[in-house]
Amino acid sequence: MSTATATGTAEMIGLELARSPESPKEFKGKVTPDWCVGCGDFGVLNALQRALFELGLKPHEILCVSGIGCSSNLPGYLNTYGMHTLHGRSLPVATGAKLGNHKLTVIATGGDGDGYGIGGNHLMHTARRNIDLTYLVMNNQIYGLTTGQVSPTSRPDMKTKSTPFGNLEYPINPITSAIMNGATYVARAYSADPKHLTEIIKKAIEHKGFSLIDVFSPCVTFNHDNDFAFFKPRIKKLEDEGHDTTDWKAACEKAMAWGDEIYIGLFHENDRPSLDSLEMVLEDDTPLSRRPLGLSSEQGETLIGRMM
Amino acid sequence: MSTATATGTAEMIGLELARSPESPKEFKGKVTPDWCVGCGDFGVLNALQRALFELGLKPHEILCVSGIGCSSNLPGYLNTYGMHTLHGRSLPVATGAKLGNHKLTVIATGGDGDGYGIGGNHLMHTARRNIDLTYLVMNNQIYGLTTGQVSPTSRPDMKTKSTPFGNLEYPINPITSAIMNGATYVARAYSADPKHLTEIIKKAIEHKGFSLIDVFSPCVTFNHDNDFAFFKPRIKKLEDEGHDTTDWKAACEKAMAWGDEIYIGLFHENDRPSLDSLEMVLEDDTPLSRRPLGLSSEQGETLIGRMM
Amino acid sequence: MSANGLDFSIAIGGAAGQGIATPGNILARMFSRRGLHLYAYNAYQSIIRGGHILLTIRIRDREVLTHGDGIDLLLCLNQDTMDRHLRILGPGSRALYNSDKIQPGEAPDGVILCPMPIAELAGDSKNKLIQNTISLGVMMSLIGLDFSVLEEALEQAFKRKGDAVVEENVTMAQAGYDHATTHFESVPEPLPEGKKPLAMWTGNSALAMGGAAAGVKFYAAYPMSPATGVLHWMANHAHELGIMVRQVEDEIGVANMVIGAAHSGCRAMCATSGGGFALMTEAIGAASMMEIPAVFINVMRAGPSTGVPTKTEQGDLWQVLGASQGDFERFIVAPKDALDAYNTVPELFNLVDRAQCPGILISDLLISEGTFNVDPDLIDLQPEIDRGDLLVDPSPNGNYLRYADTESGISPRVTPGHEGFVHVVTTDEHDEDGVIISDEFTHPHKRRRSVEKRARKFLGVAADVSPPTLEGPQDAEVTLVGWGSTYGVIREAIEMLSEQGVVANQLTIKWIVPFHSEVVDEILSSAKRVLIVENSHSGQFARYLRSETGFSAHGHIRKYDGEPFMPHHVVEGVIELLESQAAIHIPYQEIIV
Amino acid sequence: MSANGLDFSIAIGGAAGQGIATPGNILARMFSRRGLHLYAYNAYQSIIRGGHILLTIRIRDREVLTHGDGIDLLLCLNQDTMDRHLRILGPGSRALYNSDKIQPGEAPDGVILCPMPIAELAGDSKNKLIQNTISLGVMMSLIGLDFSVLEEALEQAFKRKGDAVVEENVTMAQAGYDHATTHFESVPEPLPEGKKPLAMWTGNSALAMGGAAAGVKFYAAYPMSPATGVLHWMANHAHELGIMVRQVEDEIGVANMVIGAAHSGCRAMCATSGGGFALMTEAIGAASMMEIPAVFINVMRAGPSTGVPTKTEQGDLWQVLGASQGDFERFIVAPKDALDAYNTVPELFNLVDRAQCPGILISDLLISEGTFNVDPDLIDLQPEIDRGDLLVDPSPNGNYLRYADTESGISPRVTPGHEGFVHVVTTDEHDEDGVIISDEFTHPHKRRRSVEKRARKFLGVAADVSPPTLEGPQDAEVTLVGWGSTYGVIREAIEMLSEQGVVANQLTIKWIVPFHSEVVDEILSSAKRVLIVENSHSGQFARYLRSETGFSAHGHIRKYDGEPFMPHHVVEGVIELLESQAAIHIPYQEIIV
Ligand SMILES: Cc1ncc(C[n+]2csc(CCOP(=O)(O)OP(=O)(O)O)c2C)c(N)n1
Ligand SMILES: Cc1ncc(C[n+]2csc(CCOP(=O)(O)OP(=O)(O)O)c2C)c(N)n1
Ligand code: SF4
Ligand code: SF4
Ligand SMILES: [Mg+2]
Ligand SMILES: [Mg+2]
Repeated sequence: MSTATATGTAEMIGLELARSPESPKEFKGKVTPDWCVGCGDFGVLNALQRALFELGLKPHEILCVSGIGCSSNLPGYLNTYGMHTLHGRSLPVATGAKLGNHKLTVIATGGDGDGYGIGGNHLMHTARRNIDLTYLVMNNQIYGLTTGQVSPTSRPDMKTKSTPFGNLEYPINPITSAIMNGATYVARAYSADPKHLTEIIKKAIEHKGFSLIDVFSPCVTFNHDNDFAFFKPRIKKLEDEGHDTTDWKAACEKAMAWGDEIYIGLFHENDRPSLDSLEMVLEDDTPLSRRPLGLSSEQGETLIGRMM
Repeated sequence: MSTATATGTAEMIGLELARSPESPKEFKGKVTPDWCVGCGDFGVLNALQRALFELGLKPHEILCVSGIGCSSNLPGYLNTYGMHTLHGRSLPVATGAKLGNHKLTVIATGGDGDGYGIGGNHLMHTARRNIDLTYLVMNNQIYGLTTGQVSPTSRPDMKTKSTPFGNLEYPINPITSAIMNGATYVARAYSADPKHLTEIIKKAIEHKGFSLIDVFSPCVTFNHDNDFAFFKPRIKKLEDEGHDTTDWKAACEKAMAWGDEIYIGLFHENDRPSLDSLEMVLEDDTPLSRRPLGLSSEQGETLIGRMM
Repeated sequence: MSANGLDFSIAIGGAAGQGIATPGNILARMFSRRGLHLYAYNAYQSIIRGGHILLTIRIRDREVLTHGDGIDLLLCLNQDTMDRHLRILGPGSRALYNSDKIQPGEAPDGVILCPMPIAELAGDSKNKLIQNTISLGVMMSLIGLDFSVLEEALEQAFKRKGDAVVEENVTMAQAGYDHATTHFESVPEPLPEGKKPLAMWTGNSALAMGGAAAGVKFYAAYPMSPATGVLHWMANHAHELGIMVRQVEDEIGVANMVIGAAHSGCRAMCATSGGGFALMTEAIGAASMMEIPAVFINVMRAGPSTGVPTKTEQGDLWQVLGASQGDFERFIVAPKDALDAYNTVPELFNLVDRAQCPGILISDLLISEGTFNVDPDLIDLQPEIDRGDLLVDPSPNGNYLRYADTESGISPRVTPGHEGFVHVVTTDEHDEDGVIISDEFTHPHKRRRSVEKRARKFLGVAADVSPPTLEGPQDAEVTLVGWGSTYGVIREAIEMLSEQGVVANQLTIKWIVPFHSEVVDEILSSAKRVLIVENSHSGQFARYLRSETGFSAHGHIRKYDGEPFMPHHVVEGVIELLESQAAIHIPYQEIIV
Repeated sequence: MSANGLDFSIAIGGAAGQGIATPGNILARMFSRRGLHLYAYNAYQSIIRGGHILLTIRIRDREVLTHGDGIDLLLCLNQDTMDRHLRILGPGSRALYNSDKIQPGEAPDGVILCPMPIAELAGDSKNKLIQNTISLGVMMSLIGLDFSVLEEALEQAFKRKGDAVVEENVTMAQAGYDHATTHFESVPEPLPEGKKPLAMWTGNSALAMGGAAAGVKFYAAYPMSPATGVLHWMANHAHELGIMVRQVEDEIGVANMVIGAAHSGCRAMCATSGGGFALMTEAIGAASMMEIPAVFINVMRAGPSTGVPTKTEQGDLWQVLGASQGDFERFIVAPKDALDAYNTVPELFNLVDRAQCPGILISDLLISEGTFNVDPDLIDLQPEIDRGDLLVDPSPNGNYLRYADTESGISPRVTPGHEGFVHVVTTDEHDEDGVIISDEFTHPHKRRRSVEKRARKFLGVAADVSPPTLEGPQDAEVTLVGWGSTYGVIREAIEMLSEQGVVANQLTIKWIVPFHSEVVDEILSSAKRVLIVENSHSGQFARYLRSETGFSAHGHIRKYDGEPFMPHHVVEGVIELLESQAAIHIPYQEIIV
């Protein structure tokens, strides 16, 4: 039997109140981030906190799920429910949690190694499944936490601790891959443009289906190739170009640009229904995790009947 | 020390001779395939045997690596070196073998579950790595060996043993995914058009880099939605359409067509150098597996010197 | 019909694709409805067409625990079956075959050949599988049952396909029945009727249904024999029982999805076999570290690696024991048959909910794909549900600590969505508040406290698990020890041994973790002679038993050829080991399947 | 300088990002070149900036096996270091700190405070890390060495960065040196010089270099602490040594790529830690079934799950033991220090090549990230290479059977590319010719033969592995048993115990599989009192020892707080367990890092 041992009175209540937060600061977590000074991830955390605030969400309505990596430390810095799981596994965990309680706003976060390296297959399948999640990848084109090895988004020829003679592998383009794999909201953002990033995150959370946001979030310690100085002059916004988000060809073309111009913004969006909205088991709107357990006598009898 | 215990004289030599085979039959393996009568995989096996023959390859120069599934039983039916490995793992095994002996012609084979389901991440990364392999996926849009569950290429709403109420997930398009992930030869073929399939396989083997061939290879036992009757009227050849294989947009567009017309043929090809040709360790052309072992005294001294 | 009452085995042999399942199911359901106890074992290969399948249905008027030692009635659907198995039939047993196509070969003394002129009996039927129906008719006559019993069963089986199909089948069966009645001699005593109709299930459906009864709301899987049956049951019942069932891209995804769903508050479960289980191990350790309860099932098949996918073995014990890095808390349990599997699932869920850690259930092909029947009244449809310290309707508490270091080690659990309890769970070592200690200062004292908290919590809950008990005469000459699925064969062997004057008893270990070291050591140390019976080459269980107790058994009976023990294998092993004082006996597998 | 000769520990503490590694390396190299023995242990956190790092370099005039029990000279780079560690310093030890920024607090009796006015000494240097260089100068003076020794070391260290950098560093170091000479008292006896220069390496570079010496041509990895050092070494040496080094998408890919390369004929290797190892287990079983030799390294860190990535533990033993489903052949070995790690790699490759199966090497953070030095003449650069029955230049043989059922169980091996030997290897159970038996008829006798062939082959080769021996006085009062990295701390503890009049000896188990059950049982059964020392909460090794021998130890000394044993921890444990007859002792970790 479930026991209810909670004690405490309303006065003891901490930050997470029934009222909506009054400032993005209320989304600050228990711990101060231990990222390196200047790390791009700070910008992402701030933008996420602001986006949640501006959407009027409350901390307890949100679950933020990460893998392992510098970027994956984010849930610890956010005042929402969180899970800091295994390297590469944020998406299946987030999927399970979303399906278990589809009333939660579920956000997955992590790095490029986490999401496109070891976790690449989950991304492909979560995208086609179109689970209603927002996936925020802090893409620094390097393995930060493990002190600087090549990542699936590292540029060709890049010298890293594991490729001291230069990277021979062609980098992944998360945007074109996600579009082709059926993600229904595919965007790119830049940690140093927090306003734009905040907007992109807000729209992603509002989007009903799987959203990928690939954020350039420079690692100032281990990636000296793709730092803020590299991005600053190159970043252009799709919003300034009249890009048509229903045109996959244009989206892919713009996503492939990697020279004097590198685009951020919403590349592609469509309204294919999300899995949770199609799944008949969720027609009864009560989250699965809140439904009564066990078999009714009627269900039990039917089952036994079929065994006779 | 290595021992050489082989005995036997030239007369005892079996099928695999220094001479080139005189017919595709010499590529028949020890065992008769136990696929169901009418299974699409027979056509793939035959075409592969013919392609190897027509290319003048000898059985011992070839290594065929598969995962697990009905389709993955193929190496046992082929008179070449073979490895029947783990479900989903043919590509990393094949990569290791190719890099260990880059003189081998390495072919990976398997099913849609094997290659796009559990093995999806290896496909993405092998493609961008552009390892010189030919990957032949017998795509029957179902899990055959496990008796008929949904696969990543099963059509929406398809009823299978694991989706008795219909598949809710959007299928993967292996062609567009592979193009976006950097595969340098991306083709589709049809088991019931062996001549075309043979040509596609030959060109893939000749292509220096990673080649994906997605073959419609119907499962006559468990997939009654996408059987020969389904494909027959729909299959159209890109070769008849003057398709430009350097135009990725056209390639993706044609690959997406899934109605009255479904295209087979070579969608995309480019000549990005393969990893094995870029890797300095292979500049000395002797395969790694045939080089002398251990450190030279000079190498040893240098190493010790650095430790002082 | 032996002195001990009815004991009759029917075997149907043929190739994959010859439709063995249909007559097998019809027979089994028919016997089950008549209240006869049965167990069916299907020996098959990992191919879709061809190969060799031998389905054995053993019927008794009391509980059946194994497929027994012999065949009383063999239906050969192809020549291969005849060639393989005629030689092992004993006196008084019968071999049925299509005499148009199959040559009987030389039958051992006393075997009664029953040739069926199928073409003649089938008349102008175009149904390729009609020999199966005709054979059913023949068999009914041979076992001395009224045709009406079969007629009803056929109606039941084919009614979905329409009247014409029913009629054709009834006619053909009647032809077989009549042919047999005129040409063959029935068994001396017709098969009796039991007390009340019995229900029928496989171990896999029992596991799935046990999950449903325990309140599982989320089931994820990647297909893998011999665990796929659980997925199929769940998929079929998803809508009616309100269970979310998902086939995932791989077993890593499965395990992690289950963890996500479990964390949201659902009871969540998954099943796979050794290869898939290998891929789940990292996640199992993660669940333990995050203190998330969920159930992972490993249905063993013959290994290593891909091994023999359609054959049984108890070879994954050490894999399950080592199912993640580090010291991590988890329950491990191995039920002994289908009913036990059903009951174990809710029991395990209660334990993992209380201890907030993963639970691993080990089954094997023998249980999971075996067909058992059971008195429906024994199936507890509303088992107790105890979710432990899960706060379902908590009132906000300003300083909730997800990993509060309580005296019991159990930290009251709140799932995401509740106001006032926001917390972060992590796979990194963490402090009471969930903040990871390696993030700032990996304080060795905090680390030690966390390790000890988790261990204490587990031990507290584990103390409630019942220890194993010795079954049979206390002063037996020999004690047979086994775990999981060998329970049945050992029990039957003990009955047979007692007929031969050897007094044996049995100790079956169901709970692998917690292991009741003291109880087991006490029982075994005072036993006269201890023999371990297990389906593994290296004796994984014997070594585990020793690791937990220091106890070394006197002898071992092991089988690892893919086929399960038959009772006489164990009996012969016991007698040989008693006589020869040898350390090990490997039975010879007579039936080549 | 104790009665037993030199024994001096220097510790440098600060935050990540304060550049502790540079002065640490300069000191270590300098001592090493002077022929002093040393071992360096770096206690750090899993973050890039901040946190707390404490690097301890212990110097002796004879072999150093651990980082010892105390600190003689503590350099505090920040206040935090002072606050944490001043209190544990003993009489006569010195604490150095930047007196501009750091408050010393209350020093225990006899501790000598050495404040450094860094700003004043640094003058107008803009180098943020200049306090490190100044401190080096101060330390040189304190330990009584000539400045020229440091000058040479600084030139060596900074010459790549150009003359200006060298000059600045030398000037600053000189300022520190001069300041110390005038203000502080040096140690009573200046650090002596050893016999000949020693070489320096970490356990990870020893593992990598051992691979190179063994002839590894293919190394694949996915980064994971504390195994990443092997990848970095391999990547740096790839071109000059002709080794293909690949970083792969995940550990599943790593393991399978290694298997592919091994099958092609390369010696192939990979290293990871528990979480990555979990993902490799399915492939390890596959290699065993396909009979492909390859080496898999698991460098343990504190678990479970992500655990404490920068801390040590011996908690993955059962994970490694259960590293795949089914009964599969593999060697498991745990070297005891860097040199042993180096030697073990070629030895393991010879064994796996001969037995055609995988080998697992277990290391831990303590060995892998520890800095050891070694007499370069002890490093065998051309170890024996025995590839077993690998036919490198076979002449065609019409009926080659890849899995020929020979008497020894070893089937001569031919790699792809050779004419006349075409074969298919499979993870499904197969017959001598590689044809899978489940494909057509899963013949139980064939299955049994294959299982027995593989087991026989393994046992034959395993018989050549040397059993462990008892080190120390045979008639000791107490026998300390450990495995892997605890070798050193146990040996030092035994020396200390003997000073206290307790006669102890030690048994270190290096080979986990094969386990020398008889030898070990004999040794332990005749020992007076057996205590097991291990870095694990649950006593994984104690239980494994019992599973293989039935032997239960009299007592246990266990640590699981992330920090390694210090010699006095073991000494105190032994004394307590001898006196109190308690079963277990958990040392208290005094240094909070
Ligand atoms: C199974 C497994 N393999 C490897 C690791 C080690 N590891 C931790 S974080 C990481 C990569 C980090 O890179 P990324 O995901 O890009 O995150 P970043 O640190 O750059 O933000 C790796 C390889 C792990 N924790 N688990
Ligand atoms: C790790 C693991 N999980 C699951 C399985 C079971 N399994 C064998 S084949 C297969 C899928 C087969 O489908 P596909 O790859 O499409 O091949 P097909 O049989 O359709 O040719 C599965 C799930 C396995 N062998 N290993
Ligand atoms: S290492 Fe790089 S990614 Fe990690 S915190 Fe520092 S700057 Fe950020
Ligand atoms: S089950 Fe399907 S895929 Fe497998 S052999 Fe039969 S037809 Fe082919
Ligand atoms: Mg990164
Ligand atoms: Mg398929």
